[in-house]
Amino acid sequence: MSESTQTGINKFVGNLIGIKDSFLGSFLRSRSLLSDRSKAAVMVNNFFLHVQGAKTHINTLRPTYTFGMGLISLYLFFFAVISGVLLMIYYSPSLENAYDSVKDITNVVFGGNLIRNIHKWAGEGMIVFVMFHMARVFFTSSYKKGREFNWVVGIVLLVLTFILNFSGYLLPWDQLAYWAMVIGANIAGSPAEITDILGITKYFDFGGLQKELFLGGTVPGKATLPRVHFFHVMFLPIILVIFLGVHFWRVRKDGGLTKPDEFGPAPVDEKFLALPEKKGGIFPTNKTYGLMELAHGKTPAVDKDIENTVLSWPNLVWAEFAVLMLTFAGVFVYSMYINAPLKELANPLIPENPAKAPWYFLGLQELVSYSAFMGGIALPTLALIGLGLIPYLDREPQHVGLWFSNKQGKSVALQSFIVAIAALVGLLAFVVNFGWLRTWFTDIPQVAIILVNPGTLWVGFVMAWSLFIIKKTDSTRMGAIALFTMFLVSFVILTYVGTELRGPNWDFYWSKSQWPVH
Amino acid sequence: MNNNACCAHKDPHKKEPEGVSRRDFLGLAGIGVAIAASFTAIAGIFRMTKATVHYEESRKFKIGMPAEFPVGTIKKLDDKKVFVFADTEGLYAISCICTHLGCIVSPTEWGFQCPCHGSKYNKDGKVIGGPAPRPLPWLEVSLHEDGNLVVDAAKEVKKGTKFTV
Amino acid sequence: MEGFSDKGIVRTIAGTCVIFLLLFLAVTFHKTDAYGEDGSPALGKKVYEERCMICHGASGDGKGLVGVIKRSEKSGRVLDVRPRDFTTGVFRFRSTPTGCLPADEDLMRLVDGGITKSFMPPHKDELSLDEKKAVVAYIKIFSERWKEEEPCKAISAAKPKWLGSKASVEKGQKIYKDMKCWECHGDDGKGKGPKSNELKDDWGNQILPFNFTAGSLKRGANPEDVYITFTAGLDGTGMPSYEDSLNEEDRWHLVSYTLKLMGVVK
Amino acid sequence: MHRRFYLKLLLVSSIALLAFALLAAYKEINPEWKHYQNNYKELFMKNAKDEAMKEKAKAFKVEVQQLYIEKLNRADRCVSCHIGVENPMMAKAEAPYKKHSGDYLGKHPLSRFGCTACHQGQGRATNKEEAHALEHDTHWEYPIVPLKHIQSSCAQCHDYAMLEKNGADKVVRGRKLFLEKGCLGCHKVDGAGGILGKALDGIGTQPRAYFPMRYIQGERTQSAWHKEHFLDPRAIVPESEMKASINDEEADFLATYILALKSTEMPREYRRIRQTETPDMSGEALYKKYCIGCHTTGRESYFDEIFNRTIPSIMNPALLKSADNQYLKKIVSEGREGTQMTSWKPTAAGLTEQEIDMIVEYISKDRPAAKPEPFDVAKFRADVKRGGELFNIRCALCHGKKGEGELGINLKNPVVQSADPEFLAVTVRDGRAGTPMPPFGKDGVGLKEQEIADIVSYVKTLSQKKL
Repeated sequence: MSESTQTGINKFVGNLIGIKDSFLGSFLRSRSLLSDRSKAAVMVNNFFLHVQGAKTHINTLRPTYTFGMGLISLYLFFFAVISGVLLMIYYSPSLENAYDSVKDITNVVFGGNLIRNIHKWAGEGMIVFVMFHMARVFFTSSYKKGREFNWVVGIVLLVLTFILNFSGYLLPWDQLAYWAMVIGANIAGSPAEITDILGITKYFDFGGLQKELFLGGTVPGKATLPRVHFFHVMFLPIILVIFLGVHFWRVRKDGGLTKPDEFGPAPVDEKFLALPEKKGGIFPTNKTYGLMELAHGKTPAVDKDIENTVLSWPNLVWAEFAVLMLTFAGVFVYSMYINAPLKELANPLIPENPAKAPWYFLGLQELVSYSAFMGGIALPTLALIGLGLIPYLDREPQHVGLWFSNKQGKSVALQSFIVAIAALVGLLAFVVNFGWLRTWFTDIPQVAIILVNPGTLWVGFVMAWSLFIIKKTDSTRMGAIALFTMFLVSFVILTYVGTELRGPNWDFYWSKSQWPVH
Repeated sequence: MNNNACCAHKDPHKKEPEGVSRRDFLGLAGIGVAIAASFTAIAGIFRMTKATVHYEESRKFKIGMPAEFPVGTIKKLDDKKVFVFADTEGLYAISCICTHLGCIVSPTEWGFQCPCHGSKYNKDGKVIGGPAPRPLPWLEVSLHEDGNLVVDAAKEVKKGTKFTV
Repeated sequence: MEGFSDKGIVRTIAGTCVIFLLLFLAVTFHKTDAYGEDGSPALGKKVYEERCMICHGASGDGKGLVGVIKRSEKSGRVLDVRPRDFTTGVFRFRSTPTGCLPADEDLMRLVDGGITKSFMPPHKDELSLDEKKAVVAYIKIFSERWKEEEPCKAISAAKPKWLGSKASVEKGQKIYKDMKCWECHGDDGKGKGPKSNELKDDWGNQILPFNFTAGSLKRGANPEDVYITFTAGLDGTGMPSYEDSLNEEDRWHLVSYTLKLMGVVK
Repeated sequence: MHRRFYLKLLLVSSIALLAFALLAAYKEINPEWKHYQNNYKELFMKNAKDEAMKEKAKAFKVEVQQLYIEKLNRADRCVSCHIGVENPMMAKAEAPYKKHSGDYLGKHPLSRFGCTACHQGQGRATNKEEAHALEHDTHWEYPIVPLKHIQSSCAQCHDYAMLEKNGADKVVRGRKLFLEKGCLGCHKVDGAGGILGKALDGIGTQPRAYFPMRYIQGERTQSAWHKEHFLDPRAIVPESEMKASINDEEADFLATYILALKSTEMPREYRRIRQTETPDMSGEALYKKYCIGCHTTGRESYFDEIFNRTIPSIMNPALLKSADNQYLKKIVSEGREGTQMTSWKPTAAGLTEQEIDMIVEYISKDRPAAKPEPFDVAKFRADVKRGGELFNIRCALCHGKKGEGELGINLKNPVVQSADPEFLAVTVRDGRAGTPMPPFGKDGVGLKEQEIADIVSYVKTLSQKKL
């Protein structure tokens, strides 16, 4: 019975019965997921899935290539945002209630303590995995031709992650928060040291401006908490999401993850791919159409998957879903057993001793303990610029997609690793035992200490070393590897020194048990 | 500019001055003003974030009558973050906010020690160790008309200036 | 915390050994140059009357015009301090064995340095050497013993190397317990032992045992002085001499433990 | 069947997540206080005698209990564990189910006061360790007040007269001790008191981090700190000059009173300060308040090891014989600069003129009738140089070469420098009976009057000598 002759009622009932299929069809926009074409369609037409291509290279699905670092960082960001939003229900950013509201979250709100822990550890986890992700991208030289700017976007994301974490632990308004604000604001204000030396502070007090913008006054107080809350909850996340978008879009435009030039699927790959459902039939694949795919190679490939790729559905989707659940389980279990710290209520009269930032800023705190401006602003900015320029200074196209490029890469990395440990530990031991310029010549002008301090010496040494490697190996890639390895080593060593070996008054102690009780 | 602008073709032969045509001028002016407007807006936004009023107690405060500070007193006014000393030459106040990154220094037998990054000062506030860029500022001590001693934490004086009652 | 590099440690040890040697030599030589016996009695009388009589009294019996001075210790105990009574010839800070008269050097040292917590002022730069000799000679007239008895030989004290070592301190602690020092000086050395309240000196006045944690010893804090106190005892007070009941090595162990109580040794 | 790695990874992670999620859920629905409340419910049902009570016991709902007190801005959840605090049937139960002792809850209903207003501790916490906050790592500034010091919270609303009548003996005893041990001699409270020690306004609400805990043996809380500090001040604060001979029991009472000196006031309508009793303005009470700490009975002078100086006997008849009240008042008002004797005038230690007069009057109550033999110093032509030599021989021994004083009193301070020369001369001549100062005149050392006049003139020049 054609449509027109049916009575109104029949039409209505018919639609009612068929609502399941019609709705599903409209929602999934694809019919049965058997043929390649429908599997590709599912990827392309779905709003969430279309962030990945219809087909994925086999190398991408090898866990040992990327270890899923970028993905885990993304998922951690998701969990941080979700738990963050939930916390916003109970947290109130006014001076009087901030601390009490956090206490209420941890004590009374159902699952409150767990959500707060998840928010904290997801945030800090992001730092860990973003650093690993950067290291992976670097060591597989995935910043070469075409992907340079994406590396720079990555650096911006790294900085945003750090600042988001920093603004995060200021919100509970406990002792750690208050003194971190005081120190953070004064680091922001430390350019005043330079403008003082140049004598132009009266006209152009850049440090003072930054400090004022952050604190809303000269001392952390009523105006500071709402500002930090605005930065942490609205301003920074939005910027981070924008840059994330750019980051993913560029990864896709640059053709997905990098892959080694000569790539052959190894038997081990079988484990990471979905088995073809189609058991028999002429074509080994489910190809039912003559879709001409864009092939990069010179010879036309017939009946062979183009460029060692497989359909994203279900391979990549399974992989990503598995990593999602792995990350969620990881954060969840960690948060169940380890509580986010919450110190005493902020007390502007009694600083903590030692006043230690969370672990990821202790490397910086060690540098800051030599000179506020140099350790706090100049050296970190220099490091970030140095990192950002790597893709523009090392443009050798070979060995993309191979860890450490080649055997020489591995040896340079190892060499730099050992030299970095020896030199930095030596430098720190010297500073701890014999002090620095100020202890030898008390009347030395401050500008000398700003310019010549363990921080600047170390950065100078790292740069000299990588230039030396470039001269020796005649390859900018090797120089980059040396530089990056030393950056990672110094981050780790300075963080360890700051965490384990520094005690009250930032003095040197071999172990926490030696700290004098005060 | 030729006057019948609406439909006349530009006469190629007549040498007109190499100026900006009306349409270009309008376009340029439009863009220029748009940029100016957006910059003003942005400047306004930034100016808005600069707090005009600070919720902080005034940094000039009374610390009590001179007699409360006989010779030999060493007093730390906790909530004002100032040390007040009285010796035979007179009264003087040293700020206890570390010039490095703003922590509160604590007194020791050889001077002052900052708990945050290890800056060390001698008894006069001169830096003798650690990253502090400037000595602890000496603050101006004066006498209020009602006889109370007043310390102005915003006004730094030369080291060694002592206020005699 | 300023640690020393290896080179630094070697240099400092060598330096201290040299200084110690010189000190040791100076002390030994210093002792032999004996004081002259004479010093005119008239000068002695004049100095005694001007400076000493006011406390030690005209007849040297310690009952001068000043009389008793009350001293309130840090621990809250109030102590009557009385000037020394010369008539009995009994002195505490001697370098001669117990029961003997002090050697002239002892008296000279007391006049020079004074006794810190007993209000005996130092006269190092107030009196010339002659005046000091004169007054030391003059106070001998108050007691017949100076005429009858021969002065004894001073005790020599050579500091052993292992003084203050962990083992020595532990041995000293055992001796401190066995010899019942804690009865007067208390377990923690604060001078509040069970018998510390009913102690009397030879003149029947209450006297309190020394509080090691209060720091300055009257005779002087270097180990040799402590050793001499154990060996010679403080005549006139409850502090006996351990010359015969403890051999020399044990006494030095006791010195180590005392230094630990005083916080001189870790 | 599927050897696929990712599916297995997905399976394992999801199972782990599910398991821990259930575990978390279980932990979330079985908090510590629920265990206490269940026990309480059983106890309640056991103790319930009549039918109505049984009904009520059965209907008891187990949930977080919170007392939110708007005016005090406190949200106390102590009753989540101390559930039977208002239930008379729980009188004999052991903690935490025990009914509140006495009928305090009658007069101080929970709904209006909550618990932390008096007991302190962390009201918002829902487990014992954080609520009592005795440990340092609970990061809470106001640990629970031990019961022996609980009366320190009563003084926030009640005046001491009322407290005395209603059995708050500990804090009342503490206050009496505080006023009789001369604590105000060195500590300023409400603007009146000495300046040698820290001002004690608001000491009761100082956070835990304010107190140096380096040498504390016992618990690291404010009350334990005060107790140990009273027993041996120098053991806790090495450079302290605190002179306190306080036994164990007194230390408890004093600690209770010290904790009662709070800086935060309860709101107006809570306070029951009906009539503040007129402070005892008698000379003796004032003497006990301010002077007894150092001068003790005022009868004997002794050399104090802590101040490293002799503390004069201010009620010694020998002193009163030659020093008139006007001179004594000057000493009390101006104090002796360079020594621990603080200046007590209104603009310094904050005593009123009238109080100073009362003290001087009390001090001089045993003034003997006989006047000392006059000594007309003016008629002698003083030879300061000769006076100096005599001073160095006779006086420097005790008063120090520059008169800064140690066994002898400090002669450099303005009060002595501006004292009446005859008073000084008489003192040198007759000495000060009952103190180590001997008579230097004819019935003592035997100096001639001319020599005494020279000494006095030299003493007057001592203030120019730099310390």
